[in-house]
Amino acid sequence: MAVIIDKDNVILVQGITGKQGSFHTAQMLAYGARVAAGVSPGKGGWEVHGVPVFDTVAEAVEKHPITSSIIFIPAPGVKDAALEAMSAGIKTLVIITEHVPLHDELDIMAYAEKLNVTVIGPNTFGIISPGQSKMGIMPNSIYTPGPVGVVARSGTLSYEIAYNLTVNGIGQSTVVGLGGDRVVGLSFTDVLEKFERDPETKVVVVVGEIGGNAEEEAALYIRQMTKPVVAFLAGRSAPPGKRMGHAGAIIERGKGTFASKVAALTAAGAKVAVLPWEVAELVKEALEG
Amino acid sequence: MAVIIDKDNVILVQGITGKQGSFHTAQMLAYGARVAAGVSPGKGGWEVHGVPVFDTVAEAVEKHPITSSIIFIPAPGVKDAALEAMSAGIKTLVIITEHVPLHDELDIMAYAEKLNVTVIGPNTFGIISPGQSKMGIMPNSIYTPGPVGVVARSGTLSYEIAYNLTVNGIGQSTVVGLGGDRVVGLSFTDVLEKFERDPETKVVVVVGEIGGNAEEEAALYIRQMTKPVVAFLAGRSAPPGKRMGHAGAIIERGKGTFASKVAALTAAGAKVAVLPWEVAELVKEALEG
Amino acid sequence: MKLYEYMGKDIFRREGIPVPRGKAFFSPEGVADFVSGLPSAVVKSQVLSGGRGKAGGIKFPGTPAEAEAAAGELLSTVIKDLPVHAVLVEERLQIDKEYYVAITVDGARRKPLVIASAHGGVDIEEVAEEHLVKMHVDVHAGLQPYFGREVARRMGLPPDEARQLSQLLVKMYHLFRTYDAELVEINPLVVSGNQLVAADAKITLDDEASFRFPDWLPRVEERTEKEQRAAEIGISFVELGGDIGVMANGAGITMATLDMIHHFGGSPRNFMDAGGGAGTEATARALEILLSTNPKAILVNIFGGITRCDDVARAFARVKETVGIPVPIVIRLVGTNEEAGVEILKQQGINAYRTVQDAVARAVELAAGKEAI
Amino acid sequence: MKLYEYMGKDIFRREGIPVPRGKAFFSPEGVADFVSGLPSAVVKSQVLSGGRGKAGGIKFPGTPAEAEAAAGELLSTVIKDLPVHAVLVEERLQIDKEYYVAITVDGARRKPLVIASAHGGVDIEEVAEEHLVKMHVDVHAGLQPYFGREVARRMGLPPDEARQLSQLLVKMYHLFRTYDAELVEINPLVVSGNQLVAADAKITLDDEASFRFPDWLPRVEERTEKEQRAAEIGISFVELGGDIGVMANGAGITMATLDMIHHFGGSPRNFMDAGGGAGTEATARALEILLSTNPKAILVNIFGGITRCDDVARAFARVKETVGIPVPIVIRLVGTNEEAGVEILKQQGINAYRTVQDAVARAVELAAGKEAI
Repeated sequence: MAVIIDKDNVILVQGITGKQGSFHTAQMLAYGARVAAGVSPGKGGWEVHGVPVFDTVAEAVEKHPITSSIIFIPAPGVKDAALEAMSAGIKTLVIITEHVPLHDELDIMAYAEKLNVTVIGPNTFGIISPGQSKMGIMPNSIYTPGPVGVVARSGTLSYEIAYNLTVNGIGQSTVVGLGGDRVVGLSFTDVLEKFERDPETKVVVVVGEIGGNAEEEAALYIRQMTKPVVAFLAGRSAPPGKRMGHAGAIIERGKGTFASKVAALTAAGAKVAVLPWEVAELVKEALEG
Repeated sequence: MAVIIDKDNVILVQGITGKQGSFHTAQMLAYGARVAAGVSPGKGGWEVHGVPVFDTVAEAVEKHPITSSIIFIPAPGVKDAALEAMSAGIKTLVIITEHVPLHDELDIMAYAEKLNVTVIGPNTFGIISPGQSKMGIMPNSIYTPGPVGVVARSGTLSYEIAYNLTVNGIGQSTVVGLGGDRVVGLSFTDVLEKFERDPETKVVVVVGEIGGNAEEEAALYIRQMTKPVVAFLAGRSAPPGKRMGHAGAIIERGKGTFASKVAALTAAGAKVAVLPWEVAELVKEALEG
Repeated sequence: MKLYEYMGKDIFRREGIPVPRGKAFFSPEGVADFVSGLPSAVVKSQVLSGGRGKAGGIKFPGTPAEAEAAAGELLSTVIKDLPVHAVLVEERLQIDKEYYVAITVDGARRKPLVIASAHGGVDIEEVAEEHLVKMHVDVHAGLQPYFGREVARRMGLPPDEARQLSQLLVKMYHLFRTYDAELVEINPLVVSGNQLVAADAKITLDDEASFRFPDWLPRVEERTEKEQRAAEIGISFVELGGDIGVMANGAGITMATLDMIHHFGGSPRNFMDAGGGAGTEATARALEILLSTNPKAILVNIFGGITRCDDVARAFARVKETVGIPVPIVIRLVGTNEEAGVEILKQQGINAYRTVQDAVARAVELAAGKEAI
Repeated sequence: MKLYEYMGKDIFRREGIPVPRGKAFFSPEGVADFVSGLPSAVVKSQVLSGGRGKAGGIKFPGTPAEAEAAAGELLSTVIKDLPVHAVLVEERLQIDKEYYVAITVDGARRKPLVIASAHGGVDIEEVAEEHLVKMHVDVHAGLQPYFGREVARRMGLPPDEARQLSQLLVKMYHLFRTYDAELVEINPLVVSGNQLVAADAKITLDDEASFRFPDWLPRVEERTEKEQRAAEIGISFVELGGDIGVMANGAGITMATLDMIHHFGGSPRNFMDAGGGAGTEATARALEILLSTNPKAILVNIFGGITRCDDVARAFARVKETVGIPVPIVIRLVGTNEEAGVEILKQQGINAYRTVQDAVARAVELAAGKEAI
């Protein structure tokens, strides 16, 4: 078992003929993910790494039993691609693209809410259920199946954490990247709820960072969880008031600070690590406890 | 029992301080309908026939256990009023106003679908469940409780039919006016399904007219119904190609003609009356059969 | 409100939808000059009804002088009872293919509907169902480019045309929504040297939204003078040609009243729906319109709901006292404020009927010349 | 992109939001002339940071000549490190009441959020929670007039002001959506003789949507020259002041890398997120920016995902071979195409680390002047 995607997941790649779409289609296939079709307007009839390409999502879903789609379209076309996938009936959507306009994200999320679609991203590394399926740009080699659910705001940081777990012999049920933008499809809480219900997941790792109040909100739910939670937080040393890369990471007036997040998570019963290599140890303790 | 509204219906009147809103609030109160509150921007604190007036729907629903709203707002403000009611959580909406712009109707219906709201109208006489509740502009005196469900496109024509039933000693469970516009909230089929499920309704009367294909579509559902259906159709003598009052009543190229409607309804097992006074007789036969 | 082709193309141009070079003329003056700047020209009479080509309303002049002559000729013709007040002079397109595309409202589904076909250039009613592409738009999503690509795929268009059609549909939908259109139709949508071009433009705007039409948009009037007078007071009026003047309140009941007149062997002079809560003033003016058609008898069928019987009765009293009612009149009056209405009429010597069949039967008798009560 | 007040008010004017009569000046010339047409005037320096009033950036001249002098004075000042390039000269409003109103995006709810208060004119962060009205907008409904009436009710406004606020919010929302705004804020929204007037205008547009900003809108630049160079190649760069130059791929991992440097007793010179799949060219230019800050050592922490290790390695090879890398450099390299990347670096004599703690510890040692490997 796993959350959101498992071995029955049949994938569509939107933007499959582009550089990233084509490269990561090969990586997903190499991982064993079931990539059934791709879409690229005007390129219907092509093949990319043996995967058939269609002009529209409607045509692809007509001809293949697609369950989810991953989007590698340049930012200005992401809203169009996302609405296309949703209106064609796709219920799980992973949007890798970064720099998607904020208002396009608002439109995408409103439509996803209307049609009950799970959106991962935008600006995410994606999602992987090790040994079952992968929709994303994460390296194939750093995961192994197991009992730990991981949910992260930030991509590379989650690789570091997952890699550390794997190196220490601890596998993952599913690793989910929420995405680094101000508006993304899932919150920590949304994913924590799924992990809480997933019988295979025994411990959950939350990879957060300074800025915003997503971790503080997650803490409210963590209080009610039966499963142990280990959190890692980046940004302890960040100077206040500076914008660090993405919108989440602004520290202002005592909100979203490192200290407030540590306090909220600790009070909720989570163990908080502040160096990446501490996570595996805390998880091991939680698994054994 | 009845469909859509019954004795537990608690009504809000939007546009209660206007001429029509005020007049029909009095009529609804006289009928025994539970009109709990009214809305009229800038007139919060007023009373109309003893009914308290609020500035916004949100305030009214905060203070009264409203279940439905009836709109008497001039056409340009109907979209605003309808979206206000829906966003405040009201799930049954009756829109009396005529001349509502078509695109506003599209917006209202899309939002109603999103929020699962039942919309009656626009351009309707409303809905009455005799002896229980009334939201509309129909005369109070012409209905009596009983086993016949009536659904009509056209207001006055339905009065004629209901009056004839009452005069002949046949009561009604609920009388619903779909509304005369091209885009309205309910179809004949939507209401027929409710009557089919309502234990108190024994026979259903469909009051239709030439133009459009609403009656032909209804016929598809009537085939599956267990309850007898009597239909009345107006427009047998109408000349082709003339626009008769509202958009529904255009006859073109053999579609939506009197003959095609009669054929469809008859084939579906409905009895079709072409003079108003024949309806009561056919209903009586159906009730006895 | 239906727009003339030249008005539709003006709007297309504003919205970035490709149209041929062209200009509307209300007199032949200047046509030759304009045409001399075009490789070849077409002169099209501007009428609201279809089939103007078959009616001789489109000319293909060989020279600028011929074009000016053609314009003059068309501007002096009458097509289907309507004088031609304008011609559109356009560059004549090379036509490689003809498609059809339209956006309208599907009332049954309560959504905008796109209809398209690779078989354009003919009456769309004559195109076989399997050659029509029909797709509904969710107004919450809007019409996004993907929608156009899917329409193009179902039409079987090649990639470059698909890309153009997608852009075109996004613009058509924008027009459809921002101008309160009931219909935006391009037939034919021409492929001319690899470019999609709107060779015709048919736009119908929703009259109910006229209060927010742009100021610069001319108003187009299609009604007869009597229908226009009725429309001004919010009443639907259609002339039919029989001898019984009819007034009722509500489109359905009015149609049913006409049916009943026929049933009793009579013949209605008109359809008049005075419904929607018309007050005394509007009802009086409606009655005057009715009288101006010189019927042999008048039948009034009012079932008061939002319309109030006393308002209606007062209108009849007023007209009787001022201009007079010189023909036999039969009034059926029930519903809201019925007693007050009946009383007012009684004071005018009019006995109102309660039962519709009695009233209709009596009106038919009176029109047939049987003695008055 | 933050807009200057005068730009925001230009947009307000286009959208029909009431603003005081006013004009932006980039030199004092013409100010006296303009002010002589106003009953009384205010001269406001145009800066992007808050608190310009306390910093002396707002003047209330008594005469047109004084206004021109005030403009000249303000145009030669520097507020919070930024030279004032423009002043806005406006009619001075009679202020009866001051409100606050803003539209922004609530990321947690994924919806536009309207924030309003009857306690305006002060820093909104200082207004008590119970005096704030917060309501989310459903983009499928849009912000309709009723929404503004409900905001006004919760603010406790009288009917006429409620009506005006409702109209104002509809227009603000239209602006917010059509201009891709992150924030539209009016503080104070002034009641001046029964009229609501926007006395200030704060608009921040979403940089990610800059490709569709209107052509006439000037671009406003707030970054330092190095940050600007980094932004041009799609890289986030913030100067911090320590001695270890840092490059990593991803905002989170970069912050974590800074944390680890602190953990080992070091001090980072900068934040540089070279993530998002930067190729060889962008990475090479990012490294050059890093070198231009003269760090004592450089720490590179790459965990390849969409970023490919061989691309990164090739960038280091290129810079080393061309401009050279005159400081000690520690590279941690794992993930996509790791073997190829490690091999390329080896040919340059650089041994890549696999484990982040070893790499960070080593970089801190090197910056502290401990001998190189």
